[in-house]
Amino acid sequence: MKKNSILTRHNTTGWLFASPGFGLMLLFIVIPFILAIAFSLTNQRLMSPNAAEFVGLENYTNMLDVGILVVDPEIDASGNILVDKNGDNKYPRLRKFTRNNPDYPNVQGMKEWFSFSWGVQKIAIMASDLVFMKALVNTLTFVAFVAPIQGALALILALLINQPLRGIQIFRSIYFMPVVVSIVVVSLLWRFIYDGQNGLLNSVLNTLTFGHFKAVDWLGNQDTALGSIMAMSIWQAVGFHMIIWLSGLQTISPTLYEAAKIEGASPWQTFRYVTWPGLRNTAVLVVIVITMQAFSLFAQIDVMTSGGPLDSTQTIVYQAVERGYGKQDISGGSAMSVVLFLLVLSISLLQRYLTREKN
Amino acid sequence: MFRLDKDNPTLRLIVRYMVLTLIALIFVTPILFMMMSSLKPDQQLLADTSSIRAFLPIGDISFDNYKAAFERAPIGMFMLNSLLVTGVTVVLGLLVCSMAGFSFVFLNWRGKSIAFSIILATLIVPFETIAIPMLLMVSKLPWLGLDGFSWGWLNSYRVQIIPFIADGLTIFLFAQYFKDLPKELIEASRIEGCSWWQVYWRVVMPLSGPIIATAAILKFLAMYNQYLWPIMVTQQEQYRPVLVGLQYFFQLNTAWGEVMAYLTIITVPVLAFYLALQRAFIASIASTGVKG
Amino acid sequence: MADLQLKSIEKNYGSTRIIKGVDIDIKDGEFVVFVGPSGCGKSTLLRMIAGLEDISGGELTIDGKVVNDLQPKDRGIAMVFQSYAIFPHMTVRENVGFGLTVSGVPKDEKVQRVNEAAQILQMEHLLDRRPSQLSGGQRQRVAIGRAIVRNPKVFLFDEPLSNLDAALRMDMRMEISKLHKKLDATMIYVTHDQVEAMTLADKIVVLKDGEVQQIGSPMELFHKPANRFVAGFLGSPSMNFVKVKVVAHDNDSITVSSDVIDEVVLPRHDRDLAIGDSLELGIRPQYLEPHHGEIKGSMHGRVSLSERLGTETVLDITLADGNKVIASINEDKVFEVDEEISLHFDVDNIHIF
Amino acid sequence: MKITKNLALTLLSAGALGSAFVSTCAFAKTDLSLWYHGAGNKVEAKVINQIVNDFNRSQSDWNVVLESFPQGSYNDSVVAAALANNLPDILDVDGPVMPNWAWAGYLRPLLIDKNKIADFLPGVKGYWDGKLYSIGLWDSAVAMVTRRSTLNEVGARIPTIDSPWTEEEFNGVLKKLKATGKYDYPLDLGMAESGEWFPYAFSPFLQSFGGDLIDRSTYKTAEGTLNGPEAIAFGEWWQSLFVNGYAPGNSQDPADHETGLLEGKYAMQWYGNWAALKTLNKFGDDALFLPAPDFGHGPKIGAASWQFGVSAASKHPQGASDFIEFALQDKYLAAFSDSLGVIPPTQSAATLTTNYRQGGALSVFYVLSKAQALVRPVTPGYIVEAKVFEKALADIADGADVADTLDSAADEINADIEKNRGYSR
Repeated sequence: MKKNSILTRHNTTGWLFASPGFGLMLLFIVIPFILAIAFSLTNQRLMSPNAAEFVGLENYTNMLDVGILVVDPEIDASGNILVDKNGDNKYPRLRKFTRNNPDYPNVQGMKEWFSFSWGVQKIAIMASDLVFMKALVNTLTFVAFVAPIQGALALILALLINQPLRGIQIFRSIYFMPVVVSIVVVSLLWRFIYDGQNGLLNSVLNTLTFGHFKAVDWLGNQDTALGSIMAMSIWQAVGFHMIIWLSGLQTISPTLYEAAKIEGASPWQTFRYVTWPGLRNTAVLVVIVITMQAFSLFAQIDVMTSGGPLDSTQTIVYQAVERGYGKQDISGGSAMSVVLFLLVLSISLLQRYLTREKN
Repeated sequence: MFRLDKDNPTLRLIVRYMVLTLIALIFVTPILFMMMSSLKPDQQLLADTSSIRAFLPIGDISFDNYKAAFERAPIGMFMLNSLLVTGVTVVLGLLVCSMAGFSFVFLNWRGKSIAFSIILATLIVPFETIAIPMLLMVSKLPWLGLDGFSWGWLNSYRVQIIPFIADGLTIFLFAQYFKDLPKELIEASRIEGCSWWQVYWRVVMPLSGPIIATAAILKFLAMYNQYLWPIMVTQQEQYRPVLVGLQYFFQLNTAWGEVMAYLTIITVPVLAFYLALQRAFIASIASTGVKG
Repeated sequence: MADLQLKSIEKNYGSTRIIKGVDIDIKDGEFVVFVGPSGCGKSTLLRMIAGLEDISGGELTIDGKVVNDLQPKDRGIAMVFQSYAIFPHMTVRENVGFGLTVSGVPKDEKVQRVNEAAQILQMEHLLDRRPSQLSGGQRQRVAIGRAIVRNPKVFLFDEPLSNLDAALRMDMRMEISKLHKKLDATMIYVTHDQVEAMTLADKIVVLKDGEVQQIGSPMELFHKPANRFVAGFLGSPSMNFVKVKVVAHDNDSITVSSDVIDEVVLPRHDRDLAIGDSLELGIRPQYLEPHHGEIKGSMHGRVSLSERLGTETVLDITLADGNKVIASINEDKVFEVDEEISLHFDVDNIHIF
Repeated sequence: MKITKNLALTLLSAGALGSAFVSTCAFAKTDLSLWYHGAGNKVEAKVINQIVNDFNRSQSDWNVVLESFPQGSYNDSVVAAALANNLPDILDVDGPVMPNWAWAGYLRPLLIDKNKIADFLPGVKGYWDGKLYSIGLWDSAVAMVTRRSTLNEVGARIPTIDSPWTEEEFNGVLKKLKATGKYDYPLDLGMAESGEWFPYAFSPFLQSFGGDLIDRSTYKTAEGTLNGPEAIAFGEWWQSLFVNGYAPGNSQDPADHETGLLEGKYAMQWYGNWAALKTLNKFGDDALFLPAPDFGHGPKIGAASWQFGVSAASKHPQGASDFIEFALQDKYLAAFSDSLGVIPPTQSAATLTTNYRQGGALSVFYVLSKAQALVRPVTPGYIVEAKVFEKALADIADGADVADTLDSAADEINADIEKNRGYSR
């Protein structure tokens, strides 16, 4: 490699070919991202007459700090534990501890994330940036549901349209149609579908159950909002992954199916022992692509819920934009972006590790 | 009572088609709703959303919403801007990304693996998170145009085009495809006297039809549907693309019929383009898939 | 046309040595075949000559000029690949003329040269077809046509026939042979098939593990293999090897024998020998004469398989020590399975290793 | 490029005028760029174009070039442009946002004679830090919109400016309306409108309760004003509106918001004057535009709408100010009012309008604006305060704990002020 490598080494040519693309990516993705990292270490504002100052990891600690608060129940003069009308122990309000209470500096300004009982005491997990924590959990939930469900549905659709039926191309193209429609447009349309009073979904369900279905305010209800957005996101993107699966299906040799038929395999056995093993690499690709797309959930939230109700649809990217642009806190928004990047990076490395070729 | 005969081939066929059609309905109804609504006056449109009428062209049907939409916003100009920006980005993007992919697969150079890792890493940076630093940057970039030298890229086509020419996914797709091309073809062309550019342009690219189609469509969709960035960089109406134009329809009193008309106007060209090419398109995506 | 020299050519991948100092002299107009088992480095060597691989050490000269660092196109070579490497997006005409197009040869001249090449290969009628419409043999023809048209100093063939079926392979072999005579060009041909090597070559280079085992004309290699490897590699069926011990020797001759072979006196060759040393005798199946029953001064064994092919008969014989030999006789003779036979041979046809 | 554009514009205006000689002096003029938020609104475009053309013809120094933006993304566009040092000479700015832009150095004080605007409604005058940075050509006002017949049916008193509904009275009306069962909801607050609507329409309720977004004496803290007892009382009341089913919540269908009152789904609507004409046309004399209820500290409604300012980047502040001053003529103020339904900022302009002149159908809004209007906190921190307030109200409407939510909101506002060093310069 040291000497005489001009035939198989093409430093100049290689760079000449790669540099337009690579250079543009450095300039327009890598440098802005490095800038974002730099911002996250300062108190940079979107607009301000004041110069930014280096603040170290303050933005990260403000965002990620959690604390634990152990609360004793309220007792009356005789030492009995007070109970509320449901018969549960009554606890003092946490704002007593978190607001200007010098005895509890570790939870100063924090909010209750969740809590549980431990004996008579209540243990509260406190977060300094509760909205970010919720956004983090929601994002992970979204990924955890959407990646497998969308992948599986896409596979089922791919199997369906891989049948040798007359006119199957028509179905194929219909299933793909939502992919070509802008997500902003799709989100606007689905607001009508999810509407709580006279939405299409409610009226369809109402008809199907002969009036027994009680209308649900899909986007206005904490329990259904994120799920509704998941369903719509899957609806919009599943066609794309269907095609990727289809491409994988078409690489499986028909002779394998013939062999399975001769061996008398049931459809499930055929899938289990012929189709699925043949889709290994496709599966890796599908899962990775869906995961990455799911992590950048933004437009749907922006158009449909703005993160509500009660933060049940906050996501990291939405928060990063809201914080950085809406509230003009670039440094905070950038810190979120960096955390998201590290999160996705570690998850994709983990995925790659788990799906590595074992031999 | 009717019994489902599992072995009746006709019946099985009917069941299959029924399943396929039901699923098709799920995919097509929201789009149908959009198109039908665009033909109705606001009052009727909103009243219809709670029934099957939402999907039917019944009642007071007209193209008034379209007329109004065209009066409200310079739709033709937005559409031209979108097509120009999208078209140029797609063409340049395919060129630049395929060249990079070519270099990563067929050429051997110092720093290649690091560069490729960086490109893969960019795949996991959502655009929204770098939009502001990028805005700060493009506003200070120099430019040498026909009308002389200037600083700052805002309010131009270039600011909507150049940052999006190269993207990691397209480079990755090209590289994956190139890896599967027979190496002998490259070697044969080298022996026949091709320079590397000739290998790329006369041999590799002509063989890359499927991946070019796939990458073109994916890039087209991503560009045509851009939203956040054009809002930030097009202060002059003359440069705005269609999705920014959508904002023109959300005034204090939203005219939903016009909104639906506008949504239809900006969706239909893509849909038509897709339906016209769908066979080639799906075949091309399918043929570029990962090989087992 | 040109001659070509390889001087101490080496190829290393990191610390792995693929080619370990190869010297070959190829004369103008010679047809040289590199032959050897897979992994012996023959293809690598060819690709180094082509300029597709770097030369880690040594010197490659074509026409007296060192070309180590020249790009493939500047070496005056043309190459035919095992997979044909025809460009699927071009017609046959475009494929054949591709090199000329790239180097900017004027159109008239290109047309003329493409037609000439097509004529030589009798494929004028194929010129406007697409590669997908061609059979394997036709594709190979196109690949060769593409090589011819550029009028190279040296033709390189990398296992060009191995993707063809047996009958077609024989036809193409003959065509390549004819082509060589017609063009009188220097050709280097890589194959793992010793029949191709024997039939085509002016000169065969036998390679093993990145080293040259022997260089010579087909008959030289057949009759005087330099070592056991060459002996075993060339010839079909392969040469038989029988272990023997030296029982006596003098200045002119040695006497060997074993459990399965009667004492044989062989001409002495230049090697230090002591009584009791082990040697291997190599005898080609064609030189073993099987006889019914016991005959003095021969090898003894039992027939385990008899294949009568009409014009020849191939016998698998198990010797008393369990080893096997093969005998091939040029006529239809009947030997029963399990029959005890004697195998007679002429000492002149024996190789000692 | 610039010259051709200039020429084209001049030719256009010359053509409109029918006299060619105006174009002779076009080349001597200096371009002033003007950004306006009304893209997509034809009526609005007509008036602003009229002003621009009139101004360009009225003098020979300046040539104003208009660029329109869709309102939904206008602030984003301006912020992006400011970051990129790409601001125009003249731009319009939403009243409460002005201090932020002025503080950030986007705007410069107007060079306008203060006497000229002496009789303007206070809400349209954009003062910050003692200087006039912006001036509005109109104001807007919010009223409780309903029908006389609706109130009569439940026997509710029709409130007046001097005697608005008290909290109890108002809640009673809601309860009675709810009890009729005729309406989906008695009150449409306009929850479907997100963004600035929340602080604009709802913070006056908080102020009427005695709280505020921030302590206006210092503008340094929200502690005690946004989460004090008055604010918590407001929050509890706010939440009760949704708990009791008096008003549709955050997920209100935008379409319902638009047509609900007109179609009788809602009995009352808390909405702005810009939609008033629609209501008038539908209900005629039956329509009522009532003052805000008094929750203890007097009835309040928001003030300050879009206003014009001059960017700090402008090289021609005098020309820019001249244009704004030119636009302040009564005829233009009246034209905006007539076409958009907005409130003219002067009495003299009001007399020129169809709806706001004495006895005009909407004159009540002019009165409301004069009597109840309170500007939103005049501080650069308002942008964040507004966002935080919006989220807090949405969360409380969704059932969040009132005290905790307001605490969080106060904390966030204070943290922001601290991060910005008290928004001092």
